[in-house]
Amino acid sequence: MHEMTFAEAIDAALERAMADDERVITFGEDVTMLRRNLYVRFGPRRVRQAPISESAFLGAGVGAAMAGLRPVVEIMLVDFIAVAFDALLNEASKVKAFSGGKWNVPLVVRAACGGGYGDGGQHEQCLWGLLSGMPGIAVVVPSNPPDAAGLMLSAIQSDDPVVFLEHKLLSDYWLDYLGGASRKSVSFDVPDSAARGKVDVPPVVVQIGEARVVSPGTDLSILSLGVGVHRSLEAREMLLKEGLNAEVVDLRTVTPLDIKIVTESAKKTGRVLVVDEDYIGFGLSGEVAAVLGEAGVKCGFARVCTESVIPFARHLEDEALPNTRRITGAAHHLCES
Amino acid sequence: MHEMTFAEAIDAALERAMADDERVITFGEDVTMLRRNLYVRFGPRRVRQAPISESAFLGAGVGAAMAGLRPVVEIMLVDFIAVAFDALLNEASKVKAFSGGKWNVPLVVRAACGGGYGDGGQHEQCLWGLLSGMPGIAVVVPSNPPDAAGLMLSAIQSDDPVVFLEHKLLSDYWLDYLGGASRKSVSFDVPDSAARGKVDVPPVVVQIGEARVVSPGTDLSILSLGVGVHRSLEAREMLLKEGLNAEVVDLRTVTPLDIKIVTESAKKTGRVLVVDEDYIGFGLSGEVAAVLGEAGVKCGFARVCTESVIPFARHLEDEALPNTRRITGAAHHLCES
Amino acid sequence: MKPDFEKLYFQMARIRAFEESLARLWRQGLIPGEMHLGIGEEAIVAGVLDHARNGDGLALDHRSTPPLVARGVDLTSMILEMLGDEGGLCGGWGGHMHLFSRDHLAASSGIVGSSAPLGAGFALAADYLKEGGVAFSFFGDGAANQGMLLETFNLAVAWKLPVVFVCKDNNWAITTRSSAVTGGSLTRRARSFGMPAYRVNGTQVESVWSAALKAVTRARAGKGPSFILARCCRMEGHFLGDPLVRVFEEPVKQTMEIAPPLIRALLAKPLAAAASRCGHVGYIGRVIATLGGEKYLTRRDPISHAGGLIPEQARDRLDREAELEIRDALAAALERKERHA
Amino acid sequence: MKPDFEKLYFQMARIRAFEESLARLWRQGLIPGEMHLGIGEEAIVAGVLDHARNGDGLALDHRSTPPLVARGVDLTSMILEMLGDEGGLCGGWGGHMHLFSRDHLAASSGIVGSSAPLGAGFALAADYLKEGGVAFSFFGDGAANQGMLLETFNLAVAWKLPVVFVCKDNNWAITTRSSAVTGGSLTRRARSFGMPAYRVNGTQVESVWSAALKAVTRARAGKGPSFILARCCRMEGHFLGDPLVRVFEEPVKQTMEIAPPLIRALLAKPLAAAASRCGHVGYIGRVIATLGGEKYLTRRDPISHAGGLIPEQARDRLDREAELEIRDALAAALERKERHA
Ligand SMILES: Cc1ncc(C[n+]2csc(CCOP(=O)(O)OP(=O)(O)O)c2C)c(N)n1
Ligand SMILES: Cc1ncc(C[n+]2csc(CCOP(=O)(O)OP(=O)(O)O)c2C)c(N)n1
Ligand SMILES: [Mg+2]
Ligand SMILES: [Mg+2]
Repeated sequence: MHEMTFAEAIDAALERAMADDERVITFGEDVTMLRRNLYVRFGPRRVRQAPISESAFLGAGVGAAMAGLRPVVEIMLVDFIAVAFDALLNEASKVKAFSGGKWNVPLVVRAACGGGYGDGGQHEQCLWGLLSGMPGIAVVVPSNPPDAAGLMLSAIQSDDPVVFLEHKLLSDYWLDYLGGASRKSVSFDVPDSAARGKVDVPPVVVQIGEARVVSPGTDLSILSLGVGVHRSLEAREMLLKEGLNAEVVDLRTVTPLDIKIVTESAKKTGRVLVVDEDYIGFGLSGEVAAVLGEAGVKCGFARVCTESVIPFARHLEDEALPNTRRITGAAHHLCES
Repeated sequence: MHEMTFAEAIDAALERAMADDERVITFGEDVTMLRRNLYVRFGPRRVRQAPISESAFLGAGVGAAMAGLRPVVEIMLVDFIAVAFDALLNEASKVKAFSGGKWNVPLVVRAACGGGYGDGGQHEQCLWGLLSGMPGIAVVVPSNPPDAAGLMLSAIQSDDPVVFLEHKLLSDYWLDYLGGASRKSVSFDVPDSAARGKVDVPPVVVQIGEARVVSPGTDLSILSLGVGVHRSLEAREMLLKEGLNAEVVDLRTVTPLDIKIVTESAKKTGRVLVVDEDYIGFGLSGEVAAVLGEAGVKCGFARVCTESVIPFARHLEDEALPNTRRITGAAHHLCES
Repeated sequence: MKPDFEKLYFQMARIRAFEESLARLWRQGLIPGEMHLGIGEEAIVAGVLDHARNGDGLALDHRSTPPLVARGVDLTSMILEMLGDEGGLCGGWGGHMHLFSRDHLAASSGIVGSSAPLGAGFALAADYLKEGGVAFSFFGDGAANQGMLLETFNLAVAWKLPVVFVCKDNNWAITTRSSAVTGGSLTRRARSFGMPAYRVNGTQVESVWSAALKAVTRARAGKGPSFILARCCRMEGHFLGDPLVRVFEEPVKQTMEIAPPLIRALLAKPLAAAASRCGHVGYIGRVIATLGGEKYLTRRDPISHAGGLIPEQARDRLDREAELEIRDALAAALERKERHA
Repeated sequence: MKPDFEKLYFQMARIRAFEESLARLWRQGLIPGEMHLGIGEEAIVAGVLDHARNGDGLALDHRSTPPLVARGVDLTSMILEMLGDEGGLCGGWGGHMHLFSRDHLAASSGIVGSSAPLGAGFALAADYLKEGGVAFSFFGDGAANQGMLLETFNLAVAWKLPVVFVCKDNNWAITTRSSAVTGGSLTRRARSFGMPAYRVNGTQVESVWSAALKAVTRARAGKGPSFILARCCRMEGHFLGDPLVRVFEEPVKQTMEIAPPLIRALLAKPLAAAASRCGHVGYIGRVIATLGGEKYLTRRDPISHAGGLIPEQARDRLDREAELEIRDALAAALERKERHA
């Protein structure tokens, strides 16, 4: 076990995969600098810098994966996937079905996501709900270093497309670059336990589609992922003092959703609170409600999500993203009604 | 009142809006032919043909709307929005928030959607769930000629971006073009009452965000939209014979969802079945479950949606899209459990 | 180097016969949905793909059958696919716009322009996995205005990818004349990104062949992409049953359908603009006339041209062989379909 | 026609002073997130926008403050916006990458390339609503590889839109040297779509001004778009606090952070490729050196050049005026912010 930052854990997994398998390559804008450690080891053929042409190079990633490589394509911030959306929606996610199951796309799309550092609404989105709104791809969102490494390994080993989202509040270098963390005078609410942690060497694979109960509880289930898990854990502490014992579940994978753990937890506590940094509508929180409904679990339901475009001003942003005040408020409301 | 086809109703509304307001223009690929009646009346400045450059001309639509026009931009089939997704996700839907509420985007995006005619998985998607997964835009899906005309008028009058989706099974010209309906030997399951109907002249505005109870019932609520409404009505007839009295609600607007009618209907019947031609996951059906949960309505829940990439073969497609067999089956199952 | 004209002619004849058999099946109602044929593009496909080798990649658009025929994909399984049979090339899931053959590293997409990034991806993989391998990316003149295609030109040059971009320029994108919505020139466009561009008459197989030789040789030598602009004719309208072509085929019926709303629009009040409106009606008429005209008036049939390059005897023999091959494939497909029903 | 050099210089001085005050606020931690300055681009912005009139549109990228300053947007409300104050230009919702001024028909976006379609849209509207109106679209050399921008070149030509595309070419996109990922030439690219293209030294305001005069005149006359490629220097790194620039500013601290993982990677087993790995480390070093170098070694400051075009006295007076204006705006903003806190 090594103590690693969240970012180091991801790159350690990627490095391991690249060392083990020549077919694994990575490309995207600025990767020679962003992944300079990999660049030094593997050179410009396997760590390739790309022009600002996301649809071209993500589409090329699909083709390269079909032709036998295992590309890890970086889209910098997930917000930018919008300019390359066709490569996911109409190509990568459909090849397997279109080919009658005969051809697959072992592609990893890696992107940073999430807010909390004052960059505004075009750079801080999560979009995992939107990305999950098509059959044929998996979307994973780790919340700590070992999961980050384990899910990156899984993603690379997967024979089908996987979107790997790396929350910027957990990745020190993103926070440094985009948040301007070179300044002593700015601060971020970074969950410490998440930004660093012990990681096995080599990392242990975390299966795609497996959630994890982080803290068992009895009164309500808080389902979350990414930074939301840590906000939920903090809220859990506050709620405990106020007499409520919340179970916190880290979903880890958005799609395919771990229906088993979700329904088990809901059945146990009878109340579900989804804490989701993504937009409230038509996304993950809704899907959770639907799978509970389909499973016949009649439980209380509430959600704390992002309800608007993410505002720029830090104080507005802090209110817009799920925070402990909103989580505990919703938890109390849910348990009282 | 005039008897009109679904397609005529939409274009009548658009024609009326163009005649009334010089700022209304329409552009897109092949619109001079697709909208040739409007072209004859209004000419090439107001009915403009565009190159196959969706992100350029949809993005230009955003700018034009910000600068004082009221563009109706055609994206042909909604599947193609993928190549222009940025214009919606990061531009049109965000201008109002970004400008602190001072600037708005009166843009209509018009696109055909839906399947049932054998074109396969890149041309028959609905995507209304995905399009609703961002704050700041409205998405409407009419199911009959008067609603089609009324919602098109509303969309054009709206000061904010609206996506207007026209189901191809209801629009005769799309079916002719894409389904190859020039052949006597092919047939489509077109709901007659939907493809033609009486429309007021001028058309009566249908407010965005207002659902409609099409057929009241007591045992379960079937919530649907577009062609699904007609499949649901057919299923309703079958269920009646089998002793179940279903209420059918036409949602008409995906976002903003008519929470009032949805929850009222659910409370009344105690069981909700969402019939949604869009993909099952992370979309409309989930959102319905969530708003019910949030409203504290503890009811049975089920959904009949599209669960995979839409297959090409007609017999596979007919099974993949919501059909009366699947709807009645789900209704019985829901009422028994 | 000189091409083997008989071989080229044979490929073209096979393609034509295959496309015609699809047209018949479609007209009989056995194939659903849209059907875009490559009739008129035979010389481009045969001329380019004569240079293809095993393991080369093939990225295709909505007119994907001709290249697949040329590359030797099993014809019966392609027909079965169109018929929606589970024994089809893609188990009935792909259909005519989404034909995939992993064995031939061949994939198609109905999203205009997407064959460019896909081809670049195949080429990228070749760069790692297949010494001297290349990828072919086929698309139309309309696609040449699609952003993802344009940026792929740049990517391919920047990464020196072994890809050959082939633009089948029929000057139409459905009902839009490309010249009316395309600025500058497509060969200059390609060159401006830093790659060689060739403009050829796409109805003359020998011209295509020679340009493709240069492009492929360059790609195999690791020198990067090239662009071929091949002018051709859209002989069957945009797709089968194209309503604008039908005006020519069933003038009375179609005019009765098209005209009344146009007349209503022409006379809509206020009438102020009636004169210019007549001009607009004229435009509609002209587009229809040109569109239909291409089908009925064209004399630029690539097959006739290629036939002129070989002895009449050989031509007859190859025509017969092609016919037979397609007929057999069709029979096998229909028989299997029958058995399944 | 000749420009009014004092006016141009004054604009440039205002912009520089404004950007520097933002830099100070950012360094003090009063502005969150990324902050991309337009220092080094003053001559381009002033030279182009000297031709702007009331009602012209302005589509901007992530370096949007200089054009907004030049167009006369209220400086205090811009500063308040960066400070996240509800009295800011956008109520604190937009921030530095999303500045919108409806009154000035000016909008920005942080999505690279999107200022092209936006500008085209402004130009389209001008075509209907504002006789002789034009739109300006500003973007960088990196953006010139973005598909939506390339296809907008075509759209603008096809629709003869009155838009002036201005590429501020600093040869970098964050840490990527554009010349390494850009094929061909950008002016040829623009011309290949059918519009005139001008290549100018973007640190010399008079050159920019003259090219812009031609472009704007053409657009106002209804003759369509033009493209201006203006070479400039990125004097402050990609954004404030750019880690690669910091290597120059705090060499010991930063090297301690950057080096160890590089050394680990250099020595990772198997060691076979150690020699080429040294080359890779060298590359990283070179990029950092060049990046930092631009800031510390550059002599191509557009302000010094423009200052040389006017009498020293005038320069001092204009510098003072600009300083004062910015200082007042800043003071007003901070005071209001104080009051609100
Ligand atoms: C992104 C996208 N936009 C629009 C369409 C609809 N469409 C299908 S084919 C076509 C015309 C394509 O023209 P061209 O590339 O010249 O090919 P051709 O049909 O002439 O062979 C269009 C617009 C599409 N499939 N994808
Ligand atoms: C679509 C998209 N891709 C990537 C980014 C990240 N990004 C922000 S600025 C930038 C570099 C832009 O380079 P250029 O256009 O030359 O402008 P410069 O910063 O040099 O002024 C990149 C890649 C983005 N914002 N949007
Ligand atoms: Mg064409
Ligand atoms: Mg640059």
